[in-house]
Amino acid sequence: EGRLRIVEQFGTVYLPLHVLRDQKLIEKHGQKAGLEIKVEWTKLSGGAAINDALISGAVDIGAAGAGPVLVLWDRTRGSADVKIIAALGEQPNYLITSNPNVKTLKDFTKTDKIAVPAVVVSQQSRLLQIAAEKEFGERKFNALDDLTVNLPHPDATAALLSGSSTITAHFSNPPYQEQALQDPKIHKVLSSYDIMGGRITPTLLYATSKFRNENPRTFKVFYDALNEASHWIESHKAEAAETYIRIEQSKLDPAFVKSVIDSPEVSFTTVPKGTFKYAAFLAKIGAIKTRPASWKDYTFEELHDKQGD
Amino acid sequence: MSSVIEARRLSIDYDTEHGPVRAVDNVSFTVARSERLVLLGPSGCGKSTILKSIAGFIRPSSGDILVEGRAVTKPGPDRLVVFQEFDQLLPWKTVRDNVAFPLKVARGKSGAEARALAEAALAKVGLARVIKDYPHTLSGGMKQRAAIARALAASPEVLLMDEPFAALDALTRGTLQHDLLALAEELQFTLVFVTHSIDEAILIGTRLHLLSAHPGRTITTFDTSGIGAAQLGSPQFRALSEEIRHTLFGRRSGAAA
Amino acid sequence: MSSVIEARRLSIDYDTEHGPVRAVDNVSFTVARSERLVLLGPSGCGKSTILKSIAGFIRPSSGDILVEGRAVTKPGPDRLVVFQEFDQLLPWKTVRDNVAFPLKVARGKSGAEARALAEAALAKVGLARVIKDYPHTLSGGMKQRAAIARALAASPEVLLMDEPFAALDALTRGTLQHDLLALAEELQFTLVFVTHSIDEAILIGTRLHLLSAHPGRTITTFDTSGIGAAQLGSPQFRALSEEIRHTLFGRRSGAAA
Amino acid sequence: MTDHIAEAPIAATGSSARRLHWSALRRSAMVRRVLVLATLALLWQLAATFTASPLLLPSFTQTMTALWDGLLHENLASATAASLGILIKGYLLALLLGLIFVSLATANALCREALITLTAMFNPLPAIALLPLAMLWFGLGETSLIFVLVHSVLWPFALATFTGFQSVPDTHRLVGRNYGLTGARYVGSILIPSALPSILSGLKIGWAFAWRTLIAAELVFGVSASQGGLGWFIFRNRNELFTDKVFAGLIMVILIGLIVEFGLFRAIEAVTVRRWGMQRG
Amino acid sequence: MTDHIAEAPIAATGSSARRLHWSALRRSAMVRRVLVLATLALLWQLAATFTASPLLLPSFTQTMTALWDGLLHENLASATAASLGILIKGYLLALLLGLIFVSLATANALCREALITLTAMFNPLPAIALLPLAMLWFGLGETSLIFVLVHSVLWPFALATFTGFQSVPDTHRLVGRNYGLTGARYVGSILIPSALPSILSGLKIGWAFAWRTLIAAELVFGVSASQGGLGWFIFRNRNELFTDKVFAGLIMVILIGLIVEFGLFRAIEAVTVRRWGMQRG
Ligand SMILES: Nc1ncnc2c1ncn2[C@@H]1O[C@H](COP(=O)(O)OP(=O)(O)OP(=O)(O)O)[C@@H](O)[C@H]1O
Ligand SMILES: Nc1ncnc2c1ncn2[C@@H]1O[C@H](COP(=O)(O)OP(=O)(O)OP(=O)(O)O)[C@@H](O)[C@H]1O
Ligand SMILES: [Mg+2]
Ligand SMILES: [Mg+2]
Repeated sequence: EGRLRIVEQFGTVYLPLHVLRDQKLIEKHGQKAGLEIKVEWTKLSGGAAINDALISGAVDIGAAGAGPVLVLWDRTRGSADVKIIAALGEQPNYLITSNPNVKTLKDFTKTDKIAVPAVVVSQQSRLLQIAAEKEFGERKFNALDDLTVNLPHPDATAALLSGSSTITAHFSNPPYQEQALQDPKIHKVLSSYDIMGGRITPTLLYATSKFRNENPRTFKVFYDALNEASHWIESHKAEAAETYIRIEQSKLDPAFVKSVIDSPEVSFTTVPKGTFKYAAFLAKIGAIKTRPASWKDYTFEELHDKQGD
Repeated sequence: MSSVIEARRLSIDYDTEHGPVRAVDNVSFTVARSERLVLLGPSGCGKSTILKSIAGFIRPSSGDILVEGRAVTKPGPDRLVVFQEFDQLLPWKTVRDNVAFPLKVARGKSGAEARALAEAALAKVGLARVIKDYPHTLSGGMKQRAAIARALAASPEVLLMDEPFAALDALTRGTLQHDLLALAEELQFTLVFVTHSIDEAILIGTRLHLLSAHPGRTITTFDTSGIGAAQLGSPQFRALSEEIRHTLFGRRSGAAA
Repeated sequence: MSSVIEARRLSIDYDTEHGPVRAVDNVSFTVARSERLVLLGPSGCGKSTILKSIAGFIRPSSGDILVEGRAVTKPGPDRLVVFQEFDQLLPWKTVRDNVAFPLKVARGKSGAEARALAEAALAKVGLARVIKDYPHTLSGGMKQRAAIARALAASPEVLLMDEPFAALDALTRGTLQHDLLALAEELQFTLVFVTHSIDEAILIGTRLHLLSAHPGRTITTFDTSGIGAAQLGSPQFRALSEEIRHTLFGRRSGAAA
Repeated sequence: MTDHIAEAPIAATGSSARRLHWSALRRSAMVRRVLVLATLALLWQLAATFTASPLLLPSFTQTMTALWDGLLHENLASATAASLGILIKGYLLALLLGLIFVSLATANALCREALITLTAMFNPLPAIALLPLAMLWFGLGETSLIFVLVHSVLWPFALATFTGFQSVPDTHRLVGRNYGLTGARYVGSILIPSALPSILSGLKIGWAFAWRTLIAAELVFGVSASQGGLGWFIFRNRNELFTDKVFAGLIMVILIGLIVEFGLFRAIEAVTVRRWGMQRG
Repeated sequence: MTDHIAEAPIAATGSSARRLHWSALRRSAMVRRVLVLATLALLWQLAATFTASPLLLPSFTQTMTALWDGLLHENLASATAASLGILIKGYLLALLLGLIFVSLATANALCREALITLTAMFNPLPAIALLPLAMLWFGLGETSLIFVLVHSVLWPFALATFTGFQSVPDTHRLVGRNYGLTGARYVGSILIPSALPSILSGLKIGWAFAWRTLIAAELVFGVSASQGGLGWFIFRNRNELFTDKVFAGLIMVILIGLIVEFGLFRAIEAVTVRRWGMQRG
């Protein structure tokens, strides 16, 4: 109790964490609860590194995509019992392309290359697999896998925009997809919302049960502070954009950041959405061994009275 | 004019931390075809330096060196050198391959021919037993003999030898001196020979060039073309030896060498 | 019994690619305190090998070596060696520091004292001019002299010298021979000395140990304790020299050395 | 007592041990190697048992099981083969370029300055810096991987080789020049053999860094789902938290490293630098 | 005509050029270096102009502007300082461990086998393999970074140094042993100076790989709060697609590399191996 080590990655989706930090919300809620909480913020890159950090006990709370989180939940069942604390917010991921002939997934040919952060295992790859299964039929979920290549978002965006490389498509992430779409040569093929049939929360906060059991008050304080942050952002989009720029020491145009988080498709909520479909798909293809009975299997109790899925 | 080597007012400086150091000062000599010039002088007087500059390794600071009438601009296999150092054999070649090497790269011999010549040359210097060994297993004198065999086998027009027999016992030395003279007779090569042994100088040389101590300056020259192995130990030989000793050191030396 | 060094039925093999090669075969000798033993023999007969095994660098295949009554198990500064190789000076030390080095590490002298002793020793071998230079700027003979100065300055109880004067001119050689004998007289150290010069052997040694060609076996020994620099060139000296020559080579040698 | 003298001095003066001795030594070198490996395995097993966190540190036995499994039932063997193929291509290309570069540097002062400057500049650059350029010039796939491999091998290899060339003893140089050798013949018959110890050390370092780079670079370049090398095998299993398989992949790297060290590099050393007395054990 | 003889042979026999000549050469070495750098900058500028894709390849001038900007208005300087601090700690620690390791290996056959085996095993392992262990043992932050740095420097440095030690000429060994030197004194006064060319090459390679590793590792081990090193600077700007700043960060690495090469390593070489005639230019 009294110490909280949080690790995040890069991107506008982490805005609630930025607000927590900027407004010292955890410390405030801690004081209310009579707890002196020392918060340590850390940045890492990649779900795998965050998983390592969490298991080794180097951090308490991590944030990563639904894919890594569900895999970690699956692998730590009965030992560390990692579960989801909350979502960070609803955000769409777009599949964008510079190939004018591509209107649907069927239009991709052998000469196209789709950039994803990590072939097969990343959130984006899984979304593409789900889409492929819909498009090409049951068991054909890996139809497009051969077209995908590993490339971190910034490099993929640069490649796509430069037009001089073999990359013709990118399953992207905010704010890169918005940046790319400003170029008239780039257009959107699909959104993750289309694929999952509704809004989803791509990024989730998670922790070990051990941490929650040993630090119940700190955990509660964090959860409350996070909810406050999410609510605050919903009503203060412009200030939130400034917070992002301040905390990230970003050089991006504030108007652009605001346009990204102000999009009607984006909302900041702590309730996980669309995760169960995702988990079911992972279980079906064998990426996780345990098929969860409900989304509550892999989330902490705090969420269980919410309308998640 | 048939002089093969001509050094004209040769001065050589080494550049050191403390500035240039003159090693050879205003030395001139000519060596005619099939003559045998011996450079004789105290340790550190610049004998090796002169040899290396004839070989094309060191550029004179002033004066110049002509070989066959042309200024020396680079080293080459027309002037083979037997160096003073023990490590002049290439450690990655067997003794035989060391001797065969210049035959192949500088004389255009085939591999088999080069090896055969190498074996013959090594047998002459008493190294038939170790032709397949690597140089690091040889004794000091054996290394030196292999280097001599290497130079002789390649029969250069000009041979530059830097104290080649210094590490050898009297018997081996005598044999090799004899062989060298016989070969010089036969092949008529031009020889520049460095030694610190006065008797050896008289025996080998047709002319002796005496150098003073550091920096090396010409003291005088002796014509010894008439004196050879036949005169060894004769009163004439001993008198000349004493005269040279006196010229070099200014007194009778008490050395046993 | 006051023998400082005792070699008993010493045999030494080198392990080579073609199997073991015997370099020294069943050689025995003893050297009493302040005696000067000279190992004399043809090139490659195992002189350096014997010296290295006394120094503790090579373990005999059979037989053993006692120094001061104890079997030699490792090298040590009680038995300083002047090696045959030119590169025995450490290239990263100036000539002076090379000579001062054993004084500091093996004789416990302070830096200043070691340097002063080094300078004195270097002056004696005629290298005062180059004390601050690095070895790579020295001529072959100068390197050898520096190595001699290094060993002498450290005044060991046992001194092992491997052809130390081979690269030197007659004058320098004579001076150093003289200095070595004077020092031996003064400090009473025990000397094992390798040379291929018969005259030098007689002059330096109190006893000569003659070795046959490869593999080295004892031929005979000569007591020369009565013969010194005073006898140099005397008929007695020359007769002994001839006798040794005859013993070694079986005929009169025609070498000029 | 005699052991001491057998140890240090014989190592110092060379191959002066007796025949029997030598073969005993060889045997005991084998014994020592096995001892070292067994100790490591034991330490690992203990550490893993003690840590009790198989997701971070699987035990030696778990890893071996995963290795066996990976070879039999998964694509570990073919992934290793794929990586090895690319690795060797990039490695050899880098060696060739390195040798050419260093040879030019030996012959020409401007090239020498260029080599020193380029090495100082590019050697510290991480592969990430090359990513945009590689994509621009070679697209994605094998060529880009090879480009990155060349970058990681070329500079350290050139540096080690150049150091070796510069340390060639004067006498060797003079002998070569004396026989009129210049250019490639001089480099090939004098500088390379004389500098072989340094070159071998450059080869070893280059080999190791080729692996390091390849494993990391496979994650970024040219992997498409169906194919993929050892790096991809490791990355994928890491993302799926099959840590035992990750370690199995790493063990493959280690095994290949050991095979190459003892099967290739040591063998080369035995018939060259050790045989020539240029290097001691 | 006389120039040729001045070039090759004088390089071969040592410092035999005349005084004036030498200072002219020095000057021209400077000239050559500037020439090389200018050519590179020009090539870069041309390539960038030709590619016209500043997101992938910003031009030299753009990068220089970004560098200037980064130094004046952003935290480039402090980020560089932070990285440099960690780098030096890890580097020095690795050198110390490497020297101890190699010294033990020289003294003892089991240690020798252990060194060879460990180097062959661990040198090819990418940093990724160490992440879980580093986190387990050291958590996040500087210690873990240093751990990874040590891994990247230790093995290549040990390898180069060990090669150097093994190549020490017999005569030097014998001289040292003759004076009764053993253990650390033997290593310090004989092996290290005699092997200095190889050690320096190991130092250079280690230095370069320390940078490569640090830049990459900073991304993984991340930063706490707002500080962060050069790797993080690069990563952040890459994430925001400011490729010119990414290149500015890389130019910092290159500049430091050049400064260390010419200000430190060359200077050391000049007063050691070159002065001692153990290495030629
Ligand atoms: N590389 C060098 N740098 C500076 N000075 C040198 C160099 N080589 C030789 N010298 C100096 O030049 C002088 C002549 O050296 P050289 O080797 O020609 O002598 P030498 O007559 O062959 O002597 P020795 O009979 O001892 O071999 C010596 O004083 C030596 O110190
Ligand atoms: N390292 C080695 N490996 C194998 N054989 C060796 C080795 N060193 C010397 N030998 C052999 O041992 C024999 C004796 O060598 P050593 O060096 O003792 O001779 P030496 O009497 O000193 O000769 P020199 O007067 O020529 O110096 C030689 O036949 C030589 O080939
Ligand atoms: Mg000389
Ligand atoms: Mg000898």
